[in-house]
Amino acid sequence: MAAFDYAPAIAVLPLASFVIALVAGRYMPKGGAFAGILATGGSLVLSAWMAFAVAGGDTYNESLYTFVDAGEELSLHLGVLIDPLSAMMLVIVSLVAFLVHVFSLGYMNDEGETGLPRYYAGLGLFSASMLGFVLADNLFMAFMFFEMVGLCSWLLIGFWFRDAAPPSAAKKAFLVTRFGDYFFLVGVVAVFATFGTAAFAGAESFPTIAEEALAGGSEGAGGAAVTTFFGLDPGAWFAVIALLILGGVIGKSAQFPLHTWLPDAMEGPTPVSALIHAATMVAAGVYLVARIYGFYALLPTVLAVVAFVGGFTALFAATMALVKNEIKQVLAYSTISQYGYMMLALGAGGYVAATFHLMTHAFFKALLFLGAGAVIIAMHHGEDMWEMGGLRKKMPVTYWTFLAGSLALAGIFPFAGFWSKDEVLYEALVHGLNDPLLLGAYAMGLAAVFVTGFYTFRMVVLTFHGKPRSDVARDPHGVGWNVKFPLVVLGALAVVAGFLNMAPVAELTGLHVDYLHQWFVGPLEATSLETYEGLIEERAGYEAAELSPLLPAAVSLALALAGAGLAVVLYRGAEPTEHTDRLGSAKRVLASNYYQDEYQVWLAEGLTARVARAADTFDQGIIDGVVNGTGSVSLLSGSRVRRIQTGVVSNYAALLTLGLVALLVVLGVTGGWF
Amino acid sequence: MNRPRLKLGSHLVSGLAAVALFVVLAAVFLTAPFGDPAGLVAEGSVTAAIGYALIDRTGLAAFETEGFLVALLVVGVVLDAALDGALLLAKSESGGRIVTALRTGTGDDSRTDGGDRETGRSDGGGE
Amino acid sequence: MVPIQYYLLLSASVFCIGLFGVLTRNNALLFLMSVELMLTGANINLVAFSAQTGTLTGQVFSLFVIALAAAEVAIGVGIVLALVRNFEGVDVTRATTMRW
Amino acid sequence: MLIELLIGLCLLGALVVFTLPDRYVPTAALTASLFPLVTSFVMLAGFDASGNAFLGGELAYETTVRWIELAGLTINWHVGLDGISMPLLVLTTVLTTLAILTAWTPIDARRSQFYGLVLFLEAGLLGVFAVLDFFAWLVFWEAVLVPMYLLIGIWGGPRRKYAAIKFFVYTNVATLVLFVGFFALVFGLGDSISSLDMPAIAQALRNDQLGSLGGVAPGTIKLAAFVALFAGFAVKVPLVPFHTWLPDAHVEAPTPVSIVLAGVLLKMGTYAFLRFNFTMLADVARQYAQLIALLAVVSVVYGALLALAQQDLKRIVAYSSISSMGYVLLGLVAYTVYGVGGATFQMISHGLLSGLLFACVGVIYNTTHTRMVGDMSGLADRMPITTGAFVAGAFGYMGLPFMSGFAAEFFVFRGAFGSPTIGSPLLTAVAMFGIVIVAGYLLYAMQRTLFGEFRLDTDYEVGRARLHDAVPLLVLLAFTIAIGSAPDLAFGMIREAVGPLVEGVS
Repeated sequence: MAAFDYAPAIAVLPLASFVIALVAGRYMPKGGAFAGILATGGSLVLSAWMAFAVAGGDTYNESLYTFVDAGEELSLHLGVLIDPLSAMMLVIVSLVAFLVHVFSLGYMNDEGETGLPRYYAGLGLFSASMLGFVLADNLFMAFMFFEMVGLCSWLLIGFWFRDAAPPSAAKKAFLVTRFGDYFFLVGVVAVFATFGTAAFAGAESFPTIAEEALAGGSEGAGGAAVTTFFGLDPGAWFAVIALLILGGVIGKSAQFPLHTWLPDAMEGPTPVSALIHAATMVAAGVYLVARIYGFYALLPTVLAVVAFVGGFTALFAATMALVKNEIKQVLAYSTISQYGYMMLALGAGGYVAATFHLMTHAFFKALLFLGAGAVIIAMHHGEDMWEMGGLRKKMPVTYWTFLAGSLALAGIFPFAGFWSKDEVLYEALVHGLNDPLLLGAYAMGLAAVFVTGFYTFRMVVLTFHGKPRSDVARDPHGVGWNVKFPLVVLGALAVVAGFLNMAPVAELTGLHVDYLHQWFVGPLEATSLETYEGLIEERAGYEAAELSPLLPAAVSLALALAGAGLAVVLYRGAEPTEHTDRLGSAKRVLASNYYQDEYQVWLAEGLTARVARAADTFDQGIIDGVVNGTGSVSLLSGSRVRRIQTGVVSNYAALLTLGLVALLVVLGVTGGWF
Repeated sequence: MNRPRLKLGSHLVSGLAAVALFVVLAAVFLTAPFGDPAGLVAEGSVTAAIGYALIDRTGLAAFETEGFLVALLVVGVVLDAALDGALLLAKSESGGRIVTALRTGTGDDSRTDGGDRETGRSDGGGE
Repeated sequence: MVPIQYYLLLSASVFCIGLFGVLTRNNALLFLMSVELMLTGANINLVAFSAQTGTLTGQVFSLFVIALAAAEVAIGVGIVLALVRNFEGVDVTRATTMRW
Repeated sequence: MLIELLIGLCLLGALVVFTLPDRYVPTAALTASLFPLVTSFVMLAGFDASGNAFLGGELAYETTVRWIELAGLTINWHVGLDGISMPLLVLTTVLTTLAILTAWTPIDARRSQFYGLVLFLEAGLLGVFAVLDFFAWLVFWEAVLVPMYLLIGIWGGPRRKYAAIKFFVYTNVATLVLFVGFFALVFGLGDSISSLDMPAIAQALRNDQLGSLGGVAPGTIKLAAFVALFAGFAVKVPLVPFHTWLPDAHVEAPTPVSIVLAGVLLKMGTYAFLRFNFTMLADVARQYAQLIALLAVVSVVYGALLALAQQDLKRIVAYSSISSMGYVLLGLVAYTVYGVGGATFQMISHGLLSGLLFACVGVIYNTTHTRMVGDMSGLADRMPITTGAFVAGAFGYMGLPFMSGFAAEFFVFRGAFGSPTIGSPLLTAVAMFGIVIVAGYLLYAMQRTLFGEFRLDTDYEVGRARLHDAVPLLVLLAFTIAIGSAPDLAFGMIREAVGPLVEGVS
């Protein structure tokens, strides 16, 4: 158990680096970078230790800090839950954070950026918050760190605050995710009101109570004590709660319709994009659903919504990536699309598939972003792919690692993405054969495979192949070891991470090579894969069709190859030409991102701001008008009444007399004198 | 012939207030029960008793009374002050500062309440 | 003995006659006279109640009133002189500077 | 005797400062305000009360002295603290000291009067929170108005007279209304009370000893008194639609006055709500809980929308205060530990956060001489500390975890969501949408003023904040983070005092 005593340190170390960078960063070499590297490195070591401990069959679920001590029912705690899921996520997050810190030495320090202490403080705070989020043992704590990563995202997107675009993008990112978080917050509060607890795991956790309540309800006997609202029965009310929490997930994981912030977030420094907007923070939404999968698995309707949103987003975002010219924009839409796959997997009951894809995606997308970062350094901070070309020979390390990442992203055998994406689609298909909604989601996911292959290789070919199309591309800026090292590490992972879970191979050969499956059949019963599979079948009524994994895998691989091949055919050669015009009016729609931004901006500026101005007019005119009107009436009547004061003594005397008479009469009448 | 003449007119209207007061007072007096008057029945001089009362020697007074020494002194001071004040007011315009202070419409610095200079004399309002 | 109501009616009528004068006249000197009448009415009242209660307080008070009336006349005449000086006459309705 | 000492120290400080020449006054005033500050922390350390002051709880630092004897009704000097008033007392002393510090730069005329009035104001505010007898309470309640009126009216902006008179008349009329309401209760209680002691009155009212008055049934008197008290305090809070004095007062008031106004003065209203409407007349409050919650929600959303439409930084913060005060009311009417406790916690939290934001706006104004969002941009480069504090304060205001705003709002939401009195969680859910709007206007304001290329239309030299300008910002920030990370520092005692109030509510 000793390992777990150090669990809080995983989050506290980067927090310390935040404080150091903030307070003393400007007096330190490299703007405090080394503190961050050491801290995240330490987190990585500790995370690995946790993972080993979990592999050894231990789990940890303790509340460590009483946030509010208000008796059994009402207290709020911060605690640590370490089980296979969080152990895996800890390793991913601390590894990517560590590599991004190293990469930043090349991207930020070597490029002579100012404000580095602020940058490293932001990175440290982000790492601490994200790791805190992963460690969280209850929904309340998860929400707190969910918000904290939102702040860090805002800080880091707006890092270059002197320009106009980054602050605006940061604001948009925060606001759009805040909109999702609003629903999440309502959900958290509703969970407390309904279950009295927000713990993730254990006998007193809310998924367990929910399960008991539903079991009791279906048998007609009294279930566990839950409070429902609006007169809904527990099942319906739980669905409402789950959808509310899903609001936060959709916001953070950039799912349709709250995906619009992510492409804009590319205004931030590229290492930040790699860490926050590809590998970790955006994963927070998906991780949250996986974290409380015991709750979602009870609710088939919600699962279907999750799956459909995921499948739709996967295709929807991929099509937008087709026409982008900036390398980071392509990657941004690709990220949205890939998280769509994870949502699809979760909705389809593929818990392992989703977490598997989460892991491989974290590696290969961080790789791609860092590779793009290297390219951007080489291009003197140019991002337009049409200005590049021919970089293959100038930067071989970047090229080969980037290619590995691209193959993984496109889902080409045997790279990491192939295994995970294939499993996602397989899960969607086998469960979807009995459910038309899921099948639709699967179809969209499958179509997105082709699109993914196309845009990925369009990007690769345009960037690295052909002839240099600009002066900078002919003479690119060199990159140092601190750039190459993270690329190589991640490149290796992009190649091999898929072997962790070769489910189709396991199925065909009977070999136990689906290590991740075994990993998740974990020691903690409440969050174990077996529990989830049981729930999915019993509660959600998902039935898996009997189907060989080979054919679907072949189909998706063929589609990916076709997409990639088409891209290579269209864009190869020394002087590739733009083919987007062939899309006709569809191009305009795609380039305008389906006008999603327009309507959201209209909602914010056209509608809300206009309502606010109308309210202001109303407030100043009517409400304050009444107040000022009261004042004016008083003044006016005062100026009239004072005319009694004529200055003539006789009039005063007459008034005095009349007053005395009136007083006497009143007193006499009421006092009964007469 | 120069003899008093009853001047009738609208200026008498405000006098109705006095009449009304009299009516009310009369109505009150006539309806109120007072009981029998006690009267000053004791033996002795009323005037002497008043004198004693004024100087607080109530023990010597033939009638029941209270002491008024303080009141007497206060009234004395007030009277003195009143006479001085009257003299001051009545003094000729040459030196009296108070008179100047009361004057309006002629001095430049005398107005403090912001009243209109022209209406100081002509706009009586009562006539 | 004479019932007190008679005295009271007398005092009220003297008071109201004085008041009538104050209300209907413009001449400051007539004001002063009228005020004297009102004070007299009050004195009658005081003396009447002295007899009614059998104590001397009322009579002492009427003495004070008479004394104060003298002071009042002195000041009143002073004011009348000021009026004459500033408003060229004894018409009280002319002095309207103490208004709004 | 510590409470008397506390108030006495403020008054003594005010007297001393009044008589000093202007040159020494800023330092002297700061020193004078440190005495009550230290005293209040000593009191906090030795705080040992339990239960609710109005519901027969054990009080800390209690004194009762017979003061004025009237026929059948005694007026006592009765002071004491419970878990609700103690944190507010500390908030007052802290904010006053910091406000004095923020006054160093902008206030350069009639200094001795200014600082003296601020200290006098502090005495009044402390009295409001500590006194338990209605007569003395009302004296303090009104005594707060006078210095505030003068502070706005003399040292304020261009329309200071308008703002000061509006503030004074509006709140004074409100006092009249609440006075009538309260005395209806006092006379209705008749012989069942022997003094104007508020806890005794609360007990009598809760024991149903209210008689009829002039042929009006007790229930009607109670309702009428509730409405009168509610309206009276609603002006102070302020609650929509009685809020229009607040933006004017804030815009015209100098920074330190704004800090005290938003930080403490508004809490007088909510504190009185809690003590009178929601403790003394709890049954009426519970009966009309939904209506009151609706009012709270309207305040939250409407205030936030108005803030969205403003261009003046101070107006933005002023309207957002209206919005935040709506949360307080929502929590109060929920009648749960988290609801009422969260409301009290929100009073503290909002005091710190609005103080912080006003102080930041003040520093910006002192340097740039403008507060309009459109007049400047890119201040972050020139004023890093102020920008940092502004950003932190704004995020605290938006409810960033580990800062007090989050804890307060979460408590209120959690308390109100499943509240037995409000009934439906829909109102709470609507009120929670405030957290999105607040993010909208604060982020917008920050983006426009702090970030982008440096530009200033008023042509002043912009440099780093001076030490005495920066210290209040950092101290407030530290307090915010401290009670946001360990809410039990304040929430522990608040819960203790709130417990008896919400017991048995269903």
